[in-house]
Amino acid sequence: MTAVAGADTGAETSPPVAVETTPETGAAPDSEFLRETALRIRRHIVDMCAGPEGGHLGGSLSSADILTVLYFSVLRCDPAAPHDPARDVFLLSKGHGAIGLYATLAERGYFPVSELETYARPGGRLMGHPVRAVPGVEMPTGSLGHGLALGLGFALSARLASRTNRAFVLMGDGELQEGSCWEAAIAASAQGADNLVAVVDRNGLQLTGETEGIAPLEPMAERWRSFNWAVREVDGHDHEALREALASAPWEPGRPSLVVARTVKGQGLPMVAGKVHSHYATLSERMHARAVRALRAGER
Amino acid sequence: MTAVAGADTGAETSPPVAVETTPETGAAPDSEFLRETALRIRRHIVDMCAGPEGGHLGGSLSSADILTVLYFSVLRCDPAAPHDPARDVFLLSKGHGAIGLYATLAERGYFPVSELETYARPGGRLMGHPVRAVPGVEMPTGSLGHGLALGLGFALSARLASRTNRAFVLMGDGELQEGSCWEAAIAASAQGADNLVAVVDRNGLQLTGETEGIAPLEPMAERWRSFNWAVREVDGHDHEALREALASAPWEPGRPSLVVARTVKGQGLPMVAGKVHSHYATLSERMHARAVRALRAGER
Amino acid sequence: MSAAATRTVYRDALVERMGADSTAVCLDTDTGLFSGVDFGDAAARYINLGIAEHTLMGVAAGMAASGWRPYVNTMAAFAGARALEAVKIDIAYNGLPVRIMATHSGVSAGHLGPTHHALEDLAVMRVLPNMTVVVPADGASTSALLGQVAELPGPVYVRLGRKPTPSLPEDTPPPVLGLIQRLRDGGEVVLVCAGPLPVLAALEAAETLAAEDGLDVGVLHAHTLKPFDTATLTAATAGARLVVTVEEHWPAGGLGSAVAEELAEHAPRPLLRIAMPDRFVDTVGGQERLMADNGITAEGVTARMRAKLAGLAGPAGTATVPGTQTRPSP
Amino acid sequence: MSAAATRTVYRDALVERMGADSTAVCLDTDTGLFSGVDFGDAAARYINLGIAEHTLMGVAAGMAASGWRPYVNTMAAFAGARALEAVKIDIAYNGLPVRIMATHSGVSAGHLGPTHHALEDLAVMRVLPNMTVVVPADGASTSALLGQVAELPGPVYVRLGRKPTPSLPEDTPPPVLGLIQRLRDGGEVVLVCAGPLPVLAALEAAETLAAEDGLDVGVLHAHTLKPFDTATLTAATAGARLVVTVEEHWPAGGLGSAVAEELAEHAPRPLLRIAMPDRFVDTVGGQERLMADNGITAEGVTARMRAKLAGLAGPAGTATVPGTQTRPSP
Ligand SMILES: Cc1ncc(C[n+]2csc(CCOP(=O)(O)OP(=O)(O)O)c2C)c(N)n1
Ligand SMILES: Cc1ncc(C[n+]2csc(CCOP(=O)(O)OP(=O)(O)O)c2C)c(N)n1
Ligand SMILES: [Mg+2]
Ligand SMILES: [Mg+2]
Repeated sequence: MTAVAGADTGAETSPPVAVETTPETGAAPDSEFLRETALRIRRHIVDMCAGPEGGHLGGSLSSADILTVLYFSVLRCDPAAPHDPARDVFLLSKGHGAIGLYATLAERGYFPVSELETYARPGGRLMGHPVRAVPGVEMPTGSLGHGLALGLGFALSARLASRTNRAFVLMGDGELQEGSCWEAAIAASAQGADNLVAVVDRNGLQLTGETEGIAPLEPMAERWRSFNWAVREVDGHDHEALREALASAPWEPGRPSLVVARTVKGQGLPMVAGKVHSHYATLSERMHARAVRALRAGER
Repeated sequence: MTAVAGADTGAETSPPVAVETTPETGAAPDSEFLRETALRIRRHIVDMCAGPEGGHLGGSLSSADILTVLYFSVLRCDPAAPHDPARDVFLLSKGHGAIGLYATLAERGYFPVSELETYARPGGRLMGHPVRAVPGVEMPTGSLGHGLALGLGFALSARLASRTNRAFVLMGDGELQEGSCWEAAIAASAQGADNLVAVVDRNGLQLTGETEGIAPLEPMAERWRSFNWAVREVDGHDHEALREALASAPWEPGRPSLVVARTVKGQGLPMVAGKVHSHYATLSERMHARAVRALRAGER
Repeated sequence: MSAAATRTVYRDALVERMGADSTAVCLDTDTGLFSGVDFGDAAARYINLGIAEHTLMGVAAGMAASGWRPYVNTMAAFAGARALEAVKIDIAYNGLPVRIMATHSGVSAGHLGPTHHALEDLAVMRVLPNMTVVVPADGASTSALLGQVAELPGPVYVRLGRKPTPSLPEDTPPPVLGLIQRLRDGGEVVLVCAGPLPVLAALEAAETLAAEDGLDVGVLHAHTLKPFDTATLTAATAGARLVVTVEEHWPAGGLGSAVAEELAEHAPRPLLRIAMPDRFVDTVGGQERLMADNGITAEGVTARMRAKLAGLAGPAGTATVPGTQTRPSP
Repeated sequence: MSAAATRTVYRDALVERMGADSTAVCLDTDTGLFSGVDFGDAAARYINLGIAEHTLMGVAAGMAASGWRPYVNTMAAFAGARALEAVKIDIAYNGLPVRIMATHSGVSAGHLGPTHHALEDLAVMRVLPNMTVVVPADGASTSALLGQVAELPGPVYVRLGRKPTPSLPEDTPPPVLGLIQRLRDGGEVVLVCAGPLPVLAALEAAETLAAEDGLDVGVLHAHTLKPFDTATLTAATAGARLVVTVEEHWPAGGLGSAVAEELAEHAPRPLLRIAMPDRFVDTVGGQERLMADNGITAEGVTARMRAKLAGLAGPAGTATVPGTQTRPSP
């Protein structure tokens, strides 16, 4: 609850570089490394959903590859200097995907992987939605529709300080029913904030059903284009495609970038994949074991 | 502040018909009649801006033709039965255009034209933004971004009661920077509310400058189309074009309708037309006289 | 002790109501509360607007102005904060009969954290003219109050929880909207409370203080925060040495403030306000634990009351409420 | 008596501040307050985000978290109601140094009506943890308080007006943030007030009651509503027969509630809360008239105080505050 230490208003620091090396090996993060990392993240997600309160399973799984690619081959960030003013900033606007973010941050070295066991357990700091007490979490989210405006704030901050760092924001597709997303979208393109990159986790499902059945969001890409954003659509589980799109942003000078990441809610777990009830799950021991087997099988 | 009397939930009443006759003559509202009415409305607007508090001159003048056409040849409404459940409902989402609405309601017979002199004067009921104490005002507006959701509420009410009446909502273009407009737009098309008709007073200006300079709204028509609305663009000062578009809505079954009315802020007064400072004016006696002359000259 | 979640009790009551009242409408925002619910013939009157809380309030206002009676569904944090301006202008100003059914109030969202907690909602709703503000304490009071709420001509805010909370004692009579309910007689020290865990904590604290400290302790259940029942409060506290409020809310503007306002204006009394501390709650835990961490348990209430009573009793046994002894006789 | 609009005083002060503090940023929402203003070298730090109040608060939070000091500009109704959730979560929860500069507060928007009035903002801002809530009373106090606000490490809500209002007496010293300012000594009856017209009404009422009724009347200027200066309040009211609050706000949750809370907990005293009545103000008029219509003038305050004092004095001249006479000695 304390403000971030140190003013980020122009001091000269050498920017951290994106992980072009895997944390462990020093080698370039090849597809194998990313795949294994994403699998570990999914495994953590499943583990946390077997904890006392369960968790937002489906949306965390659908985001897992996006988070993996962001934190392991796109973001210029350094767990040892989480407040470095030159860092790229990431905001989980769909804050209910917290367990996916925690798993990613732990794997990336922001805090020990063992701490994931404390998720939703009294005494710990890993709450159901991200809070700033958790190393690597930039802003508390969880109420849908806040991330894009926050991201724009970070993006404008960097520009005012003549820095080249970027702000990345991950939104849910159902989240886009909130007007605040479009309000921020208008302001972002108006400000020409091309250091702002948003990703929509387009899994087609929200809490109670299909987005297109409840309040349609298609034609999604056209919507964003008509709001003067640069838009690309990718397979949200294809690491190379995600990396290519995210790392190369901005694609059009003066325009913020939007990646429509086509995903499957619950990706990796056939028993829930694409199903609306994947949204929140408390896994019994038996279900958890089945889920772990399914993850392993899927990866082979 | 009392709720509207009488439940509007299905009672059989014969719907009021649109004014196919002029209130005065019994003849069809020909173009001459509409032109004269619009001129009278503009004159009232100018008069009110010479009152103690001045008024929202530019945006009221840009809406004058839209309001004229709506109230004199499109809306099924009856000043003698302002709460008739079968009426078409109109909401001035850009509530700061109140003086234009008051002028129109008075001309249409909701209250005496002489009452317009009480605008912004203590003891009267004509406030700077519309309140329900004024006959014909359906809902208080003035905070931008409320009208579309309210209109959707009326539209869904009619549908639930198996009525064919429609809800019309007039928005400002700057108003569309509010996320709540887009939130309601999503919900409206999702609900297939084709008895909802929105008009954007596209005068290109907001309070401090050009919309496209502050927070661009183009491509406007594409935006609305991508939100699954049926869209038509018309000259917002061409009565026949407005009437054709408004009267024929819905144009596509299952879709709400959006009219982009291309207007000039301050239309009718060359000294302010198209100028940002037309937004709010307190006219001196001299300026008022000049404005009255200009209105007359323009009409000839 | 039985337990129920006030939100599921409400849900079931609404399904019934929708059948009985053909003007009742259920407006939803993808909450999930109605997943699998069968509204039967009333199904057309259930509308899921998507994740759109401002729109929810605006649509409800439009429908209420057209004669419908909308029950709008969202979390307390989104009703009282996200959509506040639509509640203020579209609903409260017009005095329209919208029922704002707010779940996940207080810290009932537990580990979901500050974005999902609502410890400001009573302050926010209480300040709005025309608003009736209701805080049921368990399943039975939820049912009883909902039946009365249904008939109100104006807007109502109903504060509901998330998970089951224990019921009030079985012999508790149904509350009457607008009237403070005396749960326990006693006039020396009077507890005023609202919400599931505060009411239970207050009842138990009263018992303890009566048994162990020989005090005559009353408990008032102030389920209707607005309009506030001044008459019962002032009558029941007329002879009290101390009045104590217990609530699941931040300190400013909620029940404690309502009681402070009433007492100060009508019958000044020493007051102890027990509320959630003035900070965001971002430790992990369920509702009960988060409240316990912050002293809202029978033991916490008892201890704070004892300390306050000890402070009130001066060295010579005279009142030392600052200033009272120097009050000039008029 | 001179007059100034607190919002234009703020605007001019901000232009200076932007020059002096290279971390200060001015975020606007098409308010028009800065039309024609020349920020000079600081021009890049003025950003008009369009008509987008939620976005405003989110952007401000992101910038504050990055080390900037944003001054955000909108009307009080849109800061406290439309964008409340962003204020709550993005700004208050994070304790970020955003300065919320809210114009058109109270009924200063006059004939613009209920959508533009903000009679709920103090309740709403006061309930939020980490928030500092400031209500300047004239141009001079605006300048003085802004200088102090600039240094605060956390969020601040500053309540400003629209049109010029009369200045406080020329010899009034500059207020100190967080401390109640004694504008007039007197301990028998103590007025506590905030905001331009209430302070002036209180000062004049005090004069009248001293001159005509021979009362010893004090006036406290409570410009900082949060954190509240309990020590000065309780000290200054220790011997008071009556405490009176005067404010431009609805009755629940504002200054009157803050004082009621403090008094009831620390030093119970009879209290009269003078506020705008609990209804939307939709009669036509300017700020002064709308307040006068609702009794917030020197005469109105004087009359209500006389009536209250008469009620307090019992038949035999003893206190008849309900219950006081029956208070059992502990
Ligand atoms: C403002 C707000 N309204 C409602 C919710 C409750 N909620 C949490 S997740 C969710 C569904 C979100 O759907 P989507 O954005 O598609 O997420 P995903 O499918 O990726 O899980 C809802 C309604 C919320 N967190 N915030
Ligand atoms: C929520 C809200 N924010 C700000 C304002 C202040 N305001 C009144 S009119 C206006 C400009 C509106 O521009 P536009 O919608 O284009 O109206 P028009 O040009 O038709 O007058 C603004 C910012 C408001 N009334 N409501
Ligand atoms: Mg989704
Ligand atoms: Mg415009």
